[in-house]
Amino acid sequence: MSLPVLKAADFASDQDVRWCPGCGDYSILAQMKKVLPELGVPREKIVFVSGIGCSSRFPYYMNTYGMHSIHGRAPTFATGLKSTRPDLMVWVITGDGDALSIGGNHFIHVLRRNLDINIVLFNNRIYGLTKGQYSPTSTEGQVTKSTPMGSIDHPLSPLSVALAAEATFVARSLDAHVKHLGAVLKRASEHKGTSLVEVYQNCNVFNDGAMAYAQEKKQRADNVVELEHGKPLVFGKNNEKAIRLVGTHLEIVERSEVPDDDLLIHDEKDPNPSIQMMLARMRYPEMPEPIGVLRDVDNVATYDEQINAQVELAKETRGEGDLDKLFHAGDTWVVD
Amino acid sequence: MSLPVLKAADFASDQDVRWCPGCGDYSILAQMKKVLPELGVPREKIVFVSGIGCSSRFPYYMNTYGMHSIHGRAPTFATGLKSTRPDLMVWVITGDGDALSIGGNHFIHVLRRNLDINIVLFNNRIYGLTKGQYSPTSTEGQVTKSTPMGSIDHPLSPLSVALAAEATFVARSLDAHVKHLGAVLKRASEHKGTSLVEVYQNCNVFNDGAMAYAQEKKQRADNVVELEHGKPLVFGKNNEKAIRLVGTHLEIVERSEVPDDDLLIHDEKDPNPSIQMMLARMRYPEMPEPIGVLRDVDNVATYDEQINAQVELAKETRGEGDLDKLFHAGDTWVVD
Amino acid sequence: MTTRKIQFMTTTKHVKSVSGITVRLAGDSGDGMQLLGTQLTNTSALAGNDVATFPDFPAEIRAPRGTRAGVSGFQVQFAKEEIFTPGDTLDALVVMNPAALVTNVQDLRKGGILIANEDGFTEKDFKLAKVEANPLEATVINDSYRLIKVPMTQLTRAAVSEHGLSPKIADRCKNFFAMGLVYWLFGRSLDPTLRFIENKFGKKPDVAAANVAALRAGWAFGETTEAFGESYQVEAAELTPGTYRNMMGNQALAWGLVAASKLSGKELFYGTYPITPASDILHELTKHKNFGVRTFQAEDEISAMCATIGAAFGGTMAVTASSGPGIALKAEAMGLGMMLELPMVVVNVQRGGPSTGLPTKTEQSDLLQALFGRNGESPIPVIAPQSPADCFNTAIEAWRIATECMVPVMLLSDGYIANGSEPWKIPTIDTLPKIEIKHPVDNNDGEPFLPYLRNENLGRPWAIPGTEGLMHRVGGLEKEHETGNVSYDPANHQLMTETRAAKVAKIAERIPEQEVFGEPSGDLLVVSWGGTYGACLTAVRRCQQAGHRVSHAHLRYLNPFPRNLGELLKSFDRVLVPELNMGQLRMLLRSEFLVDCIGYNKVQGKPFAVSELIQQIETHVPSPVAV
Amino acid sequence: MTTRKIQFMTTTKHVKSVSGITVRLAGDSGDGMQLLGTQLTNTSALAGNDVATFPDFPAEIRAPRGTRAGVSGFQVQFAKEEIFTPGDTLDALVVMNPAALVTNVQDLRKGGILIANEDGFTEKDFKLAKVEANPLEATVINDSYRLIKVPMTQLTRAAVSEHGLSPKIADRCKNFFAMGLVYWLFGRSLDPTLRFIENKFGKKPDVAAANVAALRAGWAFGETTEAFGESYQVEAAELTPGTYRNMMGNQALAWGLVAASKLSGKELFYGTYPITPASDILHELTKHKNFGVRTFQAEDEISAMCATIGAAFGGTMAVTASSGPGIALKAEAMGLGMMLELPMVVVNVQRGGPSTGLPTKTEQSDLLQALFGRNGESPIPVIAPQSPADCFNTAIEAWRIATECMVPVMLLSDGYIANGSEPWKIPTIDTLPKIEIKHPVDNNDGEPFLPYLRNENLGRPWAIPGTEGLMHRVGGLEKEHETGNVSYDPANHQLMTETRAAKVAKIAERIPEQEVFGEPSGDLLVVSWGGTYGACLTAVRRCQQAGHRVSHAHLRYLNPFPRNLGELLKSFDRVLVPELNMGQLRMLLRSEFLVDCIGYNKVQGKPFAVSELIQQIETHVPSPVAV
Ligand SMILES: Cc1ncc(C[n+]2csc(CCOP(=O)(O)OP(=O)(O)O)c2C)c(N)n1
Ligand SMILES: Cc1ncc(C[n+]2csc(CCOP(=O)(O)OP(=O)(O)O)c2C)c(N)n1
Ligand code: SF4
Ligand code: SF4
Ligand SMILES: [Mg+2]
Ligand SMILES: [Mg+2]
Repeated sequence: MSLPVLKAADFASDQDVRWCPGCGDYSILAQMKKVLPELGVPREKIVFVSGIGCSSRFPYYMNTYGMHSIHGRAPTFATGLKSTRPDLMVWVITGDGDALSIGGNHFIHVLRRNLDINIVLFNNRIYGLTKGQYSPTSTEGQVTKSTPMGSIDHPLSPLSVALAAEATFVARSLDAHVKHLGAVLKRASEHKGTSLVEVYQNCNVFNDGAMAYAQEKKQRADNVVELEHGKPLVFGKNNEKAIRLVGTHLEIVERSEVPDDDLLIHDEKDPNPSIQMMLARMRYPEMPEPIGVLRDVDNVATYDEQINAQVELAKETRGEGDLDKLFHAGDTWVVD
Repeated sequence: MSLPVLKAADFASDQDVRWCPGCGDYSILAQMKKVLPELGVPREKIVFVSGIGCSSRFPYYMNTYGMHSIHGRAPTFATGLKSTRPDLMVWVITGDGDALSIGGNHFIHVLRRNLDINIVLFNNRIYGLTKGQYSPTSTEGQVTKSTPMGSIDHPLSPLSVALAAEATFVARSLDAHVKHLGAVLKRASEHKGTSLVEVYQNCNVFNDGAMAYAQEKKQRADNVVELEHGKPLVFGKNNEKAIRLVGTHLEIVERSEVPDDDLLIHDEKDPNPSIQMMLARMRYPEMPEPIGVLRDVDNVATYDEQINAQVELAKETRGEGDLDKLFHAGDTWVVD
Repeated sequence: MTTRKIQFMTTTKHVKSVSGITVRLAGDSGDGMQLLGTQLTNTSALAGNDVATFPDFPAEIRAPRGTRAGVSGFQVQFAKEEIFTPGDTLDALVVMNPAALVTNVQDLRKGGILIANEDGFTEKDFKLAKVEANPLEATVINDSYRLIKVPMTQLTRAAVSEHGLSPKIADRCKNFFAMGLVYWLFGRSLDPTLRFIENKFGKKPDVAAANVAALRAGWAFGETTEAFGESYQVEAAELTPGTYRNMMGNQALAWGLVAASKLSGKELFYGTYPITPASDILHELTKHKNFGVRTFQAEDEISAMCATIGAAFGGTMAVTASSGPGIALKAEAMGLGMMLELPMVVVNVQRGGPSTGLPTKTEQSDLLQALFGRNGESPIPVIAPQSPADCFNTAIEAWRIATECMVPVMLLSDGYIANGSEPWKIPTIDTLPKIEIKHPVDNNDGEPFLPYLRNENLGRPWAIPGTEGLMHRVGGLEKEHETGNVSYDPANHQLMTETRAAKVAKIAERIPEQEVFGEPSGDLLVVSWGGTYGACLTAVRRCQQAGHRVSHAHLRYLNPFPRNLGELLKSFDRVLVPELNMGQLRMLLRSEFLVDCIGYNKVQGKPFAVSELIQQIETHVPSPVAV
Repeated sequence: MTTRKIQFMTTTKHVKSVSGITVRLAGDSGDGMQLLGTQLTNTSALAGNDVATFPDFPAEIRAPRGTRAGVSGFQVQFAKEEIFTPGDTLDALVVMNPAALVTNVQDLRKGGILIANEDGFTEKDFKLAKVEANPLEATVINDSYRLIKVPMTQLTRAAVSEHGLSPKIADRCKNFFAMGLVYWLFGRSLDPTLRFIENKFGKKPDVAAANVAALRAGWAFGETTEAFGESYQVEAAELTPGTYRNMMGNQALAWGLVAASKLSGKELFYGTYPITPASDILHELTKHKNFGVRTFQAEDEISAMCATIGAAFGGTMAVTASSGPGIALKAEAMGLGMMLELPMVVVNVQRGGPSTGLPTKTEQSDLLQALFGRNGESPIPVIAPQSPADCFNTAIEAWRIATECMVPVMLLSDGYIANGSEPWKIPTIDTLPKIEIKHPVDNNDGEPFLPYLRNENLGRPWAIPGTEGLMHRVGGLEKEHETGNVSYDPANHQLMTETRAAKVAKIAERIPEQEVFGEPSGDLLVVSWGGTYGACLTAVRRCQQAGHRVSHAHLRYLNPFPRNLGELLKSFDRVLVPELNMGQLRMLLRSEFLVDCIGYNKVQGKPFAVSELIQQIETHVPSPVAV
């Protein structure tokens, strides 16, 4: 059966998009609408689940099934949904506050269970919807409405936390780098198991330019390294710099000074996440920050697969449940 | 001023201890009572805060201040307490379910904030108090009351998660290895910042022997490696085996076959946690499991220190708050 | 399956026929009292008696041996008449140690039989139980009760050593000795327990043999010793014909959910987080994966609630359960479930509150939380089972209401019902009410789909993902009437708020009118709900027999109330509302009907005794008229 | 500080004296309407008027420009008499675009002044606002109102270019043009706003200059154009002598907490998680670290609540705040706080519910949640402020009750109060009530310390860590009377449950009796609580003036109720309870006093209009008697 060919516009719902003009969310929405038609999944088989935050209004703008839920809990709704409806493609849309502050626990647990869903985490390092308090990804010393003397919390890295939970797909992209973003979203959708995509997203109202070092084209070459499986980690305007592993530390080298064979080769398939964890810890300004797929490991059983497999196995071995048999099993007696 | 010299018994409250006979919790309690007098902190300056679980009854048995709170939230009570009362020594007592299931988020956040408290996580890989359901640290396939066909969740490693949250002190010990346990608890108490001590604890009623490979003296030598700062990782009955780092992977080697210089030397002070993360991922039966201090990094500011420093700074720069001045600042007018 | 004609073991002693017996077995939590109680219950049920049980666990998993905190009790009443409670005062009490004696003997009626395991009364045991001297020697004990001291440990050892088994094994099976003795005393057949031993210990033949030997030795002791002059016999009750089994409340609830799933053609998703006393529902349900049951042990109650909503959105029968503190955690998400108007069942097996409270004890103090424990105007239906077996029907009814109205339904069970048991007449499957669910199908007529269009019950269509053309978005922001789009329109908010309230209120049109046990008017109406049914009914019945003009109305529906309830209340001079809380139903009744209901409130972690209810009733009614 | 004598700018036109003006400023959320409103409010307050405001934000941070969803409004009433609401119908409306016009004009009284920024009414703007044609040309608009079209953008550009500034800067300051015009119209001084510009834009002199130019141009436009025949003047109100400032509710609440901390000699710990409309309390408090204020932005509301309890255990003044969904999340931990009997304040700034609801709108629908939103019997005191400035006193009172009774106190504010503002008479510090707190000190007499021994208020000692000899353990399991040890004793549970209830009930002995505005008996008593105070009072006052026998009782104490409340209710023929919910206080009153209270319930995310209340009152009272 050939599916009708859909266009990006077919994925737009009839609701007015209500983000601030200039918000990075628009770009992510656009890329999502562009990528989905390429997947060949009918719209009615797709569900977007979100929490609360600017980013979490996303489902309203997609002409698919959707649930704008409560703050921080999107992964849990997705768990109930996907466990019972493995036929659906489920996307979770979340923000840095939603996923890592109130929702940090569900975030870890869905990743460790490896539920077959895709999580897109819009990281603007601020609480947008509540008008500008700091978030778990805000930098130390950041002055916001709730930290007039500067934040004293050490920021969390969603990628590190995900890897510690043994996530099977971990990636990062930028709202400003639309091609890259589209490609990463597509990769995420293709992964079996939980995919996490962190997207650096500019909140031009409350945290404008927080990630300009990565987002702005001019600065990007020096501050960002684009990961490619099997390729060395090179960056710089003329690809003149690279990353080398020395012992258990990563360091920046000039390519002119180091033979190519000494450079770190990216292996997103390595089942041992050690090196991927080191990548996740690379932080501007000391290091360039990696974008692309850090990890993509495929042979881990998914939660939905297994919960359903146990049901199938039980039915096979014990026969489809029969109420009458259940009720009469064990000690009974007859009154007549 | 010389403090009265206290004995272990002085730290016992008047309440009957009510764990199952044979429970590993007794040993941890005994070690705690042994270690505390060595610290020279008066009993009234010590507070034990716990969640809910068998392990969390701990505070009732200590003749200090204590709070048996609600499930999973102990770190948050400790945060309010220690932030306002930095003069107190605060211990958090928690279980694998308490800390990692319902309490996973607070666990991460207290660690990233580096509040100056000590967390002791009793890991028996089971829910004891609710009589035997699986926990986030239960092994895959484990059969429990709630998983008659075997658990399908991939277990969490508290040490990995802690390191991903950039914890500054991370250690592990065994209830059965009392000397080691005492020493580790002491080390934890001496650390400035959040200390996490995972203790393998035997629940002889619902998960007896789950960690026998590490707990039983006979098996321990082959399955456990005791970390010592600056020393190579050696293990085996005759210390005949060791760990070597190859690229970004750890492997077991026969010491007879490898020069000592090639062995991995443990560095708990390395600010870069990469290698410590690799240690945290060593799992029986593939690898021996590390016990001792994985990480102890001291120069990270603590939350309580900083929240109070901001208050002090504000008082210094703006003067101790004056209500009258506050009320009259800005536009006011007089009606007469 | 067995028929109810059971051969009584042949005793040579005198057999006294009695109408019912209440017995409590009490010992250390390591002594196997719960097993003993369950066996006695099943055996009595198989003997055709009506039975009702009340297990009472210690709070600790294994509190220190021999202490008062470690005492585990199991009470059972079996009778030849229909009974509704496990009994107030005990006819017989079996105690394995001093702690069990001192914590239980006050419930034994004067002259009742007190059987004590003499071997459990050593100096060490007195210390553990914090008693000064041997209570078995206390005059007050010897004067008040028929004390029979049995050296159970020794006798069991002897019985077992005959078969060449070690004393260590023997000590573990002294509960079977006690069981044998109790069976002799009440003329019970050993067969069901022999079968049980066979099933349970078949793989360990020496243990099985020891238990059998102990059991028979206990019976023989009763038959032989002079301490017992006679045994008692309770004839079979006149129950409605049918096939019966013994059911515990949590099991009945689990089975009811499974049945509801079958009856509605839906597979069941059960998302939960362990908590006493709700966990056993999980343990039971997860055994039935072959019914298409998926159980999800979530990371916490919030996750459990949300996963339940997620599953409901996907079109599955979705259920969650917890107890007080866990229900509190579900509050925010429950509000979302209400706003999304998706069907689901939320079970609260209530326990002693507030906060962590008394986790292993019973209470009815979460009724107002069920009604009002969410932010904003957030009405949901609330229903409550009245007895262990009734949990089965209530579970089905909860799912029926949920699907008819597209709303989360709260089912309020409690620890007393959950752990208690009674005979359950097994229903014929096709007499169970079908639950019809219709999902809207493809919408190809080009009209925009209206996810919040309402039917005659004010329910909305349950359109599920995967259905072409019905794509829509739901969420917790106020939604526009019919379209379900986000709306900040003031009038719409009023409309939607009123509609959600009306939807729940309208349920009253479809549920049965409130029934009354007794006359429809009179001096006093006793109004109760939930697990206090049996005690209230029994008390009212006795008062009626004593000539009082008192009736009983037991509410299954707590929100909305049955439509005739107001009138009913006003037909009585007084209304008494006994509750295991500080007056929560009373407050609702007063507010709704402006009737000056009187409360009788007990918060002791224990069910009502029939006697205390009778006393209460009597203080509120005139002396009986001669009838 | 300024004195209230303000020089009116010298207008050459006719000045009409009026007793009060209600004006609303409405435009796109990017148009700076909130700033404009705040300035007009402050200026009017400085002019000695009584003022009351009602800002109304869009739900989105920056909804799409020009759309109806993006309209931001600010309403202010200023008057020469004491006023209690921001006014019902508008005397004047300023609109910056068609969306603002169509969403607001229905509130303008017939014949009212409608000022429109003509330059904001282009074809593009019509499309964005989804209007067919130019509404400024609609007959109904022109016939009903005194429409004055002002090309604000052009005029601002012109004003600004004179000073050599770019049109881009100009466009950003057209709100100051509008402000100048409004100031002219109502005879307001430019001085306070000139000062404000100086302070705010001092560092960007060109922006400051542009704003000043625009402001003056607006004033000049009013003075010059023929469109305005006269301006209006509202004389200073007769307020109690003293120094005043304008206060918003959340600010007053924050300051009240700071004051309570000073008054009790405690530093303040504020644990919270951001949520609309409570976040501004955090933003305000965190500015005052020099008062020893520690703010903790937690990872979620549960953490915020628990950290608050932790701080309270440590002996600090501990407070948390949130709104509906966040309060739901705090439920479990709040129950623990109640069980631990530690003093703390929990603030709920209520918003439109249920679930996520209408976050930027106001409602009073969390009252029952405050009372019953926890598992088990979990009584806590509940109080509510009546107006923005009253938040100050209520915060102090909450902390006073908390420390007297050792109990968490719930303070129920709402979005309307939180964002509204009114003049606040600055108190002299030493007239504020001291709050005395005594911590037990070293216990060297050898007697065991009793952490649950009670004083005359039934409060327990607040013994804090660090105190020698008073070591004790608290927790959520039921505690033994006096010792505080874990206890499963049935009678103890009853005792403790009753004691916790009695402790809260006893507060009624110490709080003032309920006051009545009007006669102590009559045809109708209007009972209200929280933010509806102003509207209810104004309505009752007008009805009294019209000769109706109606009085008003506004409750600050919702749990327990004032001790004379029942009698009061019974002194009136009827009781009307207007609430911005479905009847939550009404339900409590009915239940407690068995009085058939009538509800008037509005859930539209908006406050009551005085007119609708008057209408309601009139339907419930006989026609006025000639007086
Ligand atoms: C239970 C609860 N607590 C708090 C809020 C208020 N709230 C809404 S979104 C949000 C944080 C938003 O930050 P983030 O997740 O980073 O999303 P963004 O708006 O930046 O996209 C908060 C605190 C809420 N809606 N519900
Ligand atoms: C909110 C809430 N949910 C659930 C429970 C029930 N509960 C008590 S302890 C516990 C888990 C105990 O496991 P763990 O933390 O590993 O401690 P352990 O008993 O094994 O020491 C659970 C689920 C509770 N008390 N409160
Ligand atoms: S507040 Fe920030 S994140 Fe939110 S819509 Fe506006 S720009 Fe985007
Ligand atoms: S159940 Fe397990 S963990 Fe709990 S006290 Fe008993 S042995 Fe220890
Ligand atoms: Mg954000
Ligand atoms: Mg455990």
